[in-house]
Amino acid sequence: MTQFDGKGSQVTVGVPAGRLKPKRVRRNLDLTLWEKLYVFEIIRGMYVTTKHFALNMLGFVLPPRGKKRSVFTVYYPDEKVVLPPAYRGRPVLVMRPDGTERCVACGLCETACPGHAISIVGAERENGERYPLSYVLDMTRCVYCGFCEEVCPKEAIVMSSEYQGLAETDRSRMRYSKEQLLRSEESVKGRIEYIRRIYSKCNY
Amino acid sequence: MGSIKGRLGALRRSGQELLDSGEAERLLGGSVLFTKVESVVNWARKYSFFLYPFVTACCGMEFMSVAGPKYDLDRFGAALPRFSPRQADLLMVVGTISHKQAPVLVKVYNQMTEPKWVFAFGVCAVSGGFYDNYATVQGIDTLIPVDVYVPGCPPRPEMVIDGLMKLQEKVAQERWSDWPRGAAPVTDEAKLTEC
Amino acid sequence: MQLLMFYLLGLGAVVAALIMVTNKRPVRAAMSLIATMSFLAGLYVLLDAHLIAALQLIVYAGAIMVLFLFVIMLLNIEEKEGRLAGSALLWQMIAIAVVGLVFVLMVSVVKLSDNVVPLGEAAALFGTTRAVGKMLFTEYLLPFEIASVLLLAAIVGAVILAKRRIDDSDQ
Amino acid sequence: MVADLIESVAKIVFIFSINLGFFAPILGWVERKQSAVMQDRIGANRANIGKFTIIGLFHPIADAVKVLTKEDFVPAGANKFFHTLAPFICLVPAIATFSVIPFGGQYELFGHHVNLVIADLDVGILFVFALTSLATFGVVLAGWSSRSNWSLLGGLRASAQMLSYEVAMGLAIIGIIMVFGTLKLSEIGAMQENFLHWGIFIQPLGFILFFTCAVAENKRVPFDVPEAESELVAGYFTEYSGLKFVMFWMSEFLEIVTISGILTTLFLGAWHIPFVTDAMLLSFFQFAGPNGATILAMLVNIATFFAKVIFFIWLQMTIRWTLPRFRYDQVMRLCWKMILPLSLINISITGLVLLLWIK
Repeated sequence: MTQFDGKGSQVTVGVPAGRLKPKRVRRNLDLTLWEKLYVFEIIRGMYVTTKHFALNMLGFVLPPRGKKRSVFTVYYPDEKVVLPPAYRGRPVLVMRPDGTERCVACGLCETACPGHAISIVGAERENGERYPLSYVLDMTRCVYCGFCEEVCPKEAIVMSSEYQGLAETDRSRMRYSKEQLLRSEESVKGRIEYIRRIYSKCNY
Repeated sequence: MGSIKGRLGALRRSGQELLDSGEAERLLGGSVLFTKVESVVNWARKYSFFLYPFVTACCGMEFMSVAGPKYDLDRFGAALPRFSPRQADLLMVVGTISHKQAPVLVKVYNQMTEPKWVFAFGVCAVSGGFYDNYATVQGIDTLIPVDVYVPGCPPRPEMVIDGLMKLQEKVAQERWSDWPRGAAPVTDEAKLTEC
Repeated sequence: MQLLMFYLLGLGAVVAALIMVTNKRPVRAAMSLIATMSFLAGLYVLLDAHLIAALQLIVYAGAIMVLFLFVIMLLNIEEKEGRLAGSALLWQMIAIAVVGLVFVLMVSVVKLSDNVVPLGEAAALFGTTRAVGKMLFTEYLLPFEIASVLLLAAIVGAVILAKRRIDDSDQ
Repeated sequence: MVADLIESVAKIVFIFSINLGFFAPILGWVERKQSAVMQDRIGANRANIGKFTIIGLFHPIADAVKVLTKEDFVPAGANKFFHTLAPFICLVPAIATFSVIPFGGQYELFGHHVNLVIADLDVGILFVFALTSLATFGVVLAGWSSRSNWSLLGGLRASAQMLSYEVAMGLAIIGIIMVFGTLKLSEIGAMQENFLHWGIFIQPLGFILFFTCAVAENKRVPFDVPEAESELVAGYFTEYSGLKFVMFWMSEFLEIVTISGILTTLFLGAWHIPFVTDAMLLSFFQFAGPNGATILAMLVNIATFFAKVIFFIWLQMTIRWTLPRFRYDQVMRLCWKMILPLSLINISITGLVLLLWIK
């Protein structure tokens, strides 16, 4: 299991897969005499927890060299996990360099959305190009399934890795307008590359 | 003796009226001491949520993940699940609430002692999510007052912590007059089950 | 100081006992009985009989009264009107009078025999665990053992009563 | 006379302040933080005043203030008098029990005899049992007066469990009482000056049995069937909120301290440091003059005693976060079919050994 710390470097957590040994499972449910005595098995269990306790206390007081601490809790607001591009975060609209959206208001995402979270009102520019007059994403219904991204012919809506600041104390504030959804192409580049790769591989 | 009891009752009623009408707030609100006490109490409340996990669906897994070692909800002082609503402060509605379950949820909310807060965890609790059908309550705020909405299906642990911090900010700004909140607005059980 | 404590504890015991007798609600009566036991334990402490006081609390207030409460709660006894009325009250009064008379007689008989109040060396040890234990296992060994046989009989009886009868008619 | 009064007042104030002022609030924090450390977590650490968080020590304060301002609830149809009385009945024995536990030896100070125990009762350990048996009523009444099925079931379970384990607990320590030949806790403590005479070496089986019974008597995990969340919501205090609920909690924590104190006194050499006799301590502090040496030795003894108490608290917390809950029939079977016969065997063996060898 790998985890990304705040600076983007990769830290391995837990036992590497190669070193994991399958445990022999005893199918016989009857207790042996040793287990029926309870006391020794209880002491064995207490040994495990005490080992964790002692090592973690050591980790707090004398952290091992080169590592910050032995406890892998993420101090969330101060320290953030960097997510891999495969993670589906909040859907965003991709913005062209000139500030307009890529979306052509075809309505495919609106149709594909299982939660009916997207509602688009399309319009036409003077040059005959279609664009969404309003593009409302109801975050109270969005389930981060990624169907909209998958179905979009223009790579206009992608799942970003954003997950912060989505909680609200008021439900009406969770309807995101086009302006709130627009993100520059640069910021979602990783995801776009990823979907190109993965969708071609999976023969979509 | 009876008259004394009656008088005491009248006094208490008038005091309650004073509190309810916000008159007490106006009289006391300006005083420095009162606001100080208020802020101390709010500080205590925001770091001491006893949860009531009303877990009905898959979001429960994510609830376990946020309460577990990696994200550790206990850091915010909110890791003491009390399964008796009398002792809980924060009702965490985790998962889909069907109309069959709505009366139970309302009952649990009404059983909680003041002050109490409600946390809508995941899209199903927030708005019904993609269960846009006859069986599912379209957002628990149609039943009980909700303080924080956390979207996501299920929400990432970070979103839940975000929501909890939003709630802490909200609690820090509360006034005495916000309490008691009283029973849920929907109390008619027939009404709960029919729609 | 001791006198004051005695009067307080005695008053408490009497009041609690009265509440116990007059209250119609079973749980309240049981709770007042517990209070009476506790006050009595206090009185024993005043008499320097710490062992007896502790045993009073453990055995009577602790074990037996919990069982009483248990039964009351499990059976969920309703608050009924007093069953005794009219002429029964007279009988009650007579019974109380007779019991009181017997008690007074007993006390006077015991008082007349001089050796109740321990003197000299015995007084220093009075009420200690050692003294009580010695008395129990030397002078009063026979009554002690007979009491244990009685308890054994009670236990056997309880087991027999509680045991499910396995015979043909049961199936 | 005045010196006596000062002495007893000082002792009472000391025990009260260390129990109610230190152990009761800090144990809530210890329980959370220790569980966190054992589970590779951080635990409560974000409550702050200004920039200070001091490893989450503000959290118990926050809990206390919040609980004080929480609505005090009495269910409709409940017996209000007993509902209010029950937590007090639970709390008072928990506080009072520590008065018979010696937290230090006996000293000659400024020509005055100082005995570091509030009430040096002749029946010491029996007094503890008497008070714990009274604590049962708090639980039973809490269960009954709430007029809730969960509460009633929890109360019944708790009372049955506490009654059963009290019997087993009483029998488990008879061995050690036979060895030391006294019920007085201060004498038992004084007899363990020699490291090899500690109760745990003389009565290892008695120690395990008594420890088990004590944890069960306190209704802690793994014996917390009366308040089992998965079965009985919160057991006998389901209908309690706010301060009254916390009183049950506090009595539980204080009982942990009391159990640790009794275990220390009976089995772990009370206030004695291993291989260090009182005379050695006194001669070590000779430089401070006779009275100064006594005071220093006294402080060392008190510190030793409380260090042992803290060790036992830690042990109980570790057990609490290690073991899963027993089923109810298992709890009862463990008591009547395992602990009771074992303690009887322990008593007979102790009696035989005393009669044949030691005599």
